[in-house]
Amino acid sequence: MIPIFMFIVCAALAVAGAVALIWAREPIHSALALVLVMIALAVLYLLLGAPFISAVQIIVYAGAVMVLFVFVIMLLNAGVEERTNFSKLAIPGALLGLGLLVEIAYWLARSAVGKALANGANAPSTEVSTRDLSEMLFRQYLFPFEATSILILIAVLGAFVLARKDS
Amino acid sequence: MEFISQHPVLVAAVVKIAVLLFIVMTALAYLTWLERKAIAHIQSRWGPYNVGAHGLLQPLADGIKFLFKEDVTPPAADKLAYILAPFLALSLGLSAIALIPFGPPSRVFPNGQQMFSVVDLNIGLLLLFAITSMGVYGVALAGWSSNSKYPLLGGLRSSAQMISYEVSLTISVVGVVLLAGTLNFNELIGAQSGYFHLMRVIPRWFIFPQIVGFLCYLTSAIAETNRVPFDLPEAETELVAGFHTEYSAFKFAMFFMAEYANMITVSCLATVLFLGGWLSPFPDTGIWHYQNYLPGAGLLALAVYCAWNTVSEMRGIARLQLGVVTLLAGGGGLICLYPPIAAAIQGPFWFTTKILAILFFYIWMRATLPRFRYDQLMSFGWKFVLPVSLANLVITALMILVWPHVRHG
Amino acid sequence: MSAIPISWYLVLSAVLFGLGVIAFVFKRNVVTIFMSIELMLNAVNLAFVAFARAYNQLDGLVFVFFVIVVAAAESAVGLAIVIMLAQNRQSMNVERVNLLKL
Amino acid sequence: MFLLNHLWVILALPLLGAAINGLFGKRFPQSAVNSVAVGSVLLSFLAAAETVREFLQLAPGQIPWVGNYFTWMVGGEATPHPFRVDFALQIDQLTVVMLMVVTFVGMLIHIYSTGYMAHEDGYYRFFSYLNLFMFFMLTLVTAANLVVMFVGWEGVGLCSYLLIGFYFLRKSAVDAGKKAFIVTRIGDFGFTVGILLTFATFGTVTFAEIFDSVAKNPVSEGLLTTICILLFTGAIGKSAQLPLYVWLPDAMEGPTPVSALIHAATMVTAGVYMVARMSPLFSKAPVAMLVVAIVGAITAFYSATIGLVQTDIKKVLAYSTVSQLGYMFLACGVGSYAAGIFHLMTHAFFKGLLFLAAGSVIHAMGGEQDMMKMGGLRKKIPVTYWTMLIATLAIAGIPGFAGFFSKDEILEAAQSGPHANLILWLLGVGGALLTSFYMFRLVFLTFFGKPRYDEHKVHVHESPKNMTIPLIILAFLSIFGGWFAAPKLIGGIDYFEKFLAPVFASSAPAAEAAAESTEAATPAMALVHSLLSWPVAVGILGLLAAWWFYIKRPDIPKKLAQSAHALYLLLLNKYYVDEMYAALIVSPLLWISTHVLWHGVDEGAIDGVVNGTATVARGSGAEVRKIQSGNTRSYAAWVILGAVGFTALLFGLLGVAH
Repeated sequence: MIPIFMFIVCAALAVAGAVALIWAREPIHSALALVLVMIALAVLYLLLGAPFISAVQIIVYAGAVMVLFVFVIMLLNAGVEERTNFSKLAIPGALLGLGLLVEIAYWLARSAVGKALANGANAPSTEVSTRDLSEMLFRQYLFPFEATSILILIAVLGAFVLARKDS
Repeated sequence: MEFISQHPVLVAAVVKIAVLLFIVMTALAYLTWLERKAIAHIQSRWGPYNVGAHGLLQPLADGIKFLFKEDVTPPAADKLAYILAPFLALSLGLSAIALIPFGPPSRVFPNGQQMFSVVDLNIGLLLLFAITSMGVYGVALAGWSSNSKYPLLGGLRSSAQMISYEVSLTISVVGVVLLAGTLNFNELIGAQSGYFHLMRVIPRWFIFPQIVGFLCYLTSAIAETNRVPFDLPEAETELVAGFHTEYSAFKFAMFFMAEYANMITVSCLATVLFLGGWLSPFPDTGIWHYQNYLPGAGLLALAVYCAWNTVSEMRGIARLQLGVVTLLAGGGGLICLYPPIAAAIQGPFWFTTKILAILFFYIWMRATLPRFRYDQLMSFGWKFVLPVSLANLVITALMILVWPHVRHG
Repeated sequence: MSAIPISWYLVLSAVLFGLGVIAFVFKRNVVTIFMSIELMLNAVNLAFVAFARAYNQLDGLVFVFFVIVVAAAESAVGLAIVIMLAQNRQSMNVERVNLLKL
Repeated sequence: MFLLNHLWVILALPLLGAAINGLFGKRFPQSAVNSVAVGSVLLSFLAAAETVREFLQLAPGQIPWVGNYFTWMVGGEATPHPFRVDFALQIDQLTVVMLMVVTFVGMLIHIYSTGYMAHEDGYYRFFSYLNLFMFFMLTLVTAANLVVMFVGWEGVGLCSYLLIGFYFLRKSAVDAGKKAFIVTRIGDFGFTVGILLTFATFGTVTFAEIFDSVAKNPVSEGLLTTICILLFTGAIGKSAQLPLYVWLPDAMEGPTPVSALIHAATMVTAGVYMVARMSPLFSKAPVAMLVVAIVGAITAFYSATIGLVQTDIKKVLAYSTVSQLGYMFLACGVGSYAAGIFHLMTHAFFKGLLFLAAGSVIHAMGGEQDMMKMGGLRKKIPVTYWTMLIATLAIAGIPGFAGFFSKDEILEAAQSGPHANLILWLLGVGGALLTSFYMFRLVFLTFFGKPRYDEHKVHVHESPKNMTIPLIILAFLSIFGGWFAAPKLIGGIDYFEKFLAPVFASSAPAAEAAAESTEAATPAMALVHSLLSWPVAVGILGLLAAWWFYIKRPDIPKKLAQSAHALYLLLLNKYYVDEMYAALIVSPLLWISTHVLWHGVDEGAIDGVVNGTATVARGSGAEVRKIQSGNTRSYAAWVILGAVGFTALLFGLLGVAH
């Protein structure tokens, strides 16, 4: 009872947030809507028994990345989105997007894996322990991990170089 | 009804949350009183004195004042964000506390619910950081939505500051996590039980192996909660009142409470991670069993002091009020002397004591230190605290690699 | 506890992804477009976690971890670029950023 | 046995020298360039000598000794006869002879060049080319299969091109270089086809295997003839036989040492070497051998006639080279390969000497090459004079000198050998007569009579030591280089032939027959017989005629020229062959190249295609550019389109989900 209730609430919140992201004309509002989506997803991760990922989702995404967005918006004091000549490709693009949405949703719903249960009798109800995750991350995926750290370093340098005042 | 009977967990959680909320709110209120008095005495003033004996009713008065003031919303403000910001700030500040265990998990209700913690999560620490990391939004949104320059500047400053120090805050505690090998608060505290080998008097609190981490944590925590000497966001002399300049009445009060709630949260975290949480510094062997009576004794002592003070100095209504305090303290003290209760409240007692110590440190700082300049703040955060905490982390990891037995628990 | 089929999560992620795509096409503000990318990434993450749950394997979670990290790096650089853009062209509207157009 | 196991060392040394000089020579002082160039060749010669010493200790079973270094090309392993070429070197008696000749003469000429080229620019360039030539020539003679041989073959062609055009500021030199390159290409084409046909026939290009299979299982004679004639085409081109000899006279544009080394001693003899090397095939194809013999004989006589009237000292030598090469082919053609190789060796000595001496004369005359402007140099440059005289006696076939033995053997084989043929013999004898005539004409015109040059302008001087010493050594060899065959005169055994016998075992009958024909008579008879033989007679006759014409009655030549004016002009203009080629081949080719290939194919078709591509690209680009609107969101829309399509493919068609 409770999981279904939670799922429905969170899913509704997430979708509402996504729609709001599109609807809002104030970038900050879009950002807030996205934060809402992320938090809802974090709760869903908890439901799916991945608490670590959920926490990381909030800390990194909602707590750092989105804060960065908000910060930039404040810094540039970006006003209301201006209406310019309407791109002719926006409508077909949107239709295509909807098509993609429906398509993927349809196939996923029909897919075999979709039948599996997220929780309940025949589902692995135990939640993933952070220890197992780190074991896997630092044994099997060590090289990707290191590569990612290098990537982060490069990104930091790049951001610094880009945003620096030329003097 | 049958829903309640089906979900005892839910019910117990709700009840505990309610109680905790009440306690924390009161604590917030009287923390402001404590701060004002302490600073006043440090600066050899009286501080609040007239509203109630020793200004004991001052917080109440403030609360009422905030409630009844006019709530101004600037016309140019962005309504949604303007209203959202304070709620966000306060709710996050309070909800973080819900993760803290105030007493040993062994203390349980008949229905098997832990007595002193709302939830006992495996990733408690992570979740706490998740919540605190969201705290930036309150400040940032407030600053932006007021649509006026001082708040914007304050908001920018404080969000930058909080992002910066959040990094070192997080990294400074990883050393502890490495030593304890868990993210669960109770296990973290359990890992600190016992004593170091040399003459068995120093408790195995993480503050001793992780002193560097502790200092880094304390610094970052002060910056994270925008307290002196890092209170740039509401630097009165520069930005009027920083991000909440445009706020008034209860919204302002909410920011105010949020700040103190954050203080309490970080103090709790410091206690849990470095000061052994609800563990007593003394062993409970032999004669040390009498430490169970410390809370009661303390309260009785307070009662005695209040009584003497009442008789000697108070006049009129104030004497009545202080008398009430005396009676409360005395009664509480007597109850606490009842052995089972005395044993039960050991954890909360020590926990509260440690928190109070840290909070007093906060206040002390505020009373003594001047404010940093902004660039100093930033360079200090990025060029000193962060590298030091990183070095601490690396060294800790290496030590664990070399001598695995340094790990606790 | 009553059961939720994985497909619910998958469909939800598909819906979010589609919405992200639509946002990408519709929004004009560079920052907002960035956000829609993040939204898509989140949708994908949800699918990852759901699959990890369905097959009871941790790899999916590790992938999510990587996706998050890379997204963080990407947004760092991207936002730096956005700042440069706004400073040079006094506008965050992508339709004003068309120097490449002949 | 070290060097036998590392044959490549002999090749590598000159290559190393070429690399060093070519890369850094520009900064080196002349002395350094000298030491590198000469040193590398000297070491190569010593290595070759040591190799030969080791070779002589091998048991007959171990010959030919093959060193297989690495697999160079492999194709079609699946097929029964995979195309497989190893970089393999081999050494047998024939190779030994060539090895010694090439390295030794090459070394001498290197030393000579250090003096001759001393005042030229591009000194290091010259020596780097020369060393490179040595490398390729050695590759050619030590190759163990046709393809590696072909590498050397083309390599020497390249070097000859580079060296003929060494004075690349002189248009005539450049043209000569191009001419040599192109004309030899014609032959090389035949050679290439020959190689391919060989592989197609025998399924291998390695000499030993080819000879095995040709010895064991019979091949249709027609096929063999075709192969041999194709290979011989290559020889014609490389060795300047009719009708492809035209490049050699022009090649004299190059520095004289080059003419000596490449266009007299070594490279041009490569064709002879190749024919001798493939003798097992040739001896199985009588028709081909007849062709070889005929071409050789005609060339020998024909180019000798041209030599009669040339006035350029080097041109005379060039034509004499052509004619001598003709003799070698004649020898091969009549089946006495040993004689051919023998003549090759002696010719290398005396013709190299002739060129070097001529170079010395030119050096002394300050670059003058026209014999009509010389004369009376006998006293002034004695060393040159004596050495050149010796060489002339040798080439004229005067008994006792090297040329006598070799040429005598050839003519004898043509006269009484198994493939003897009267007409060929007559041509050979006639050639011999003309040869001695024009050679002595050269000597008389150059060294005797009155000086016909301005003695005040030109002050004649003997060449420096490093030029004269090689002359002397070569003169020595021109005398005694032929005495391997001397015993034969008194009915003994020709050691040279004996030495080479294993190589030409398959074509042994010739040698045997030659041997028997002499053994019939008693020693004394044999001696008289060969001393009174026609070659000697005509040799002396030519000498006398030349003396009569150019010393006794110097006015006769002019009278003769006037009386037989047409003939004289014909000879002077070399039978108008160049003009004929120009008319029949060159100008049509030029016309076709200009009007069909250039304006038609190149400008029309190829440029058309290229420009068309460009136009299409530009047009399509102009269309596609409309998509490239610079509008990010439209890009996004396209991306999405792709995503939709791909998802449909993934889930719908491939049915991943099921």
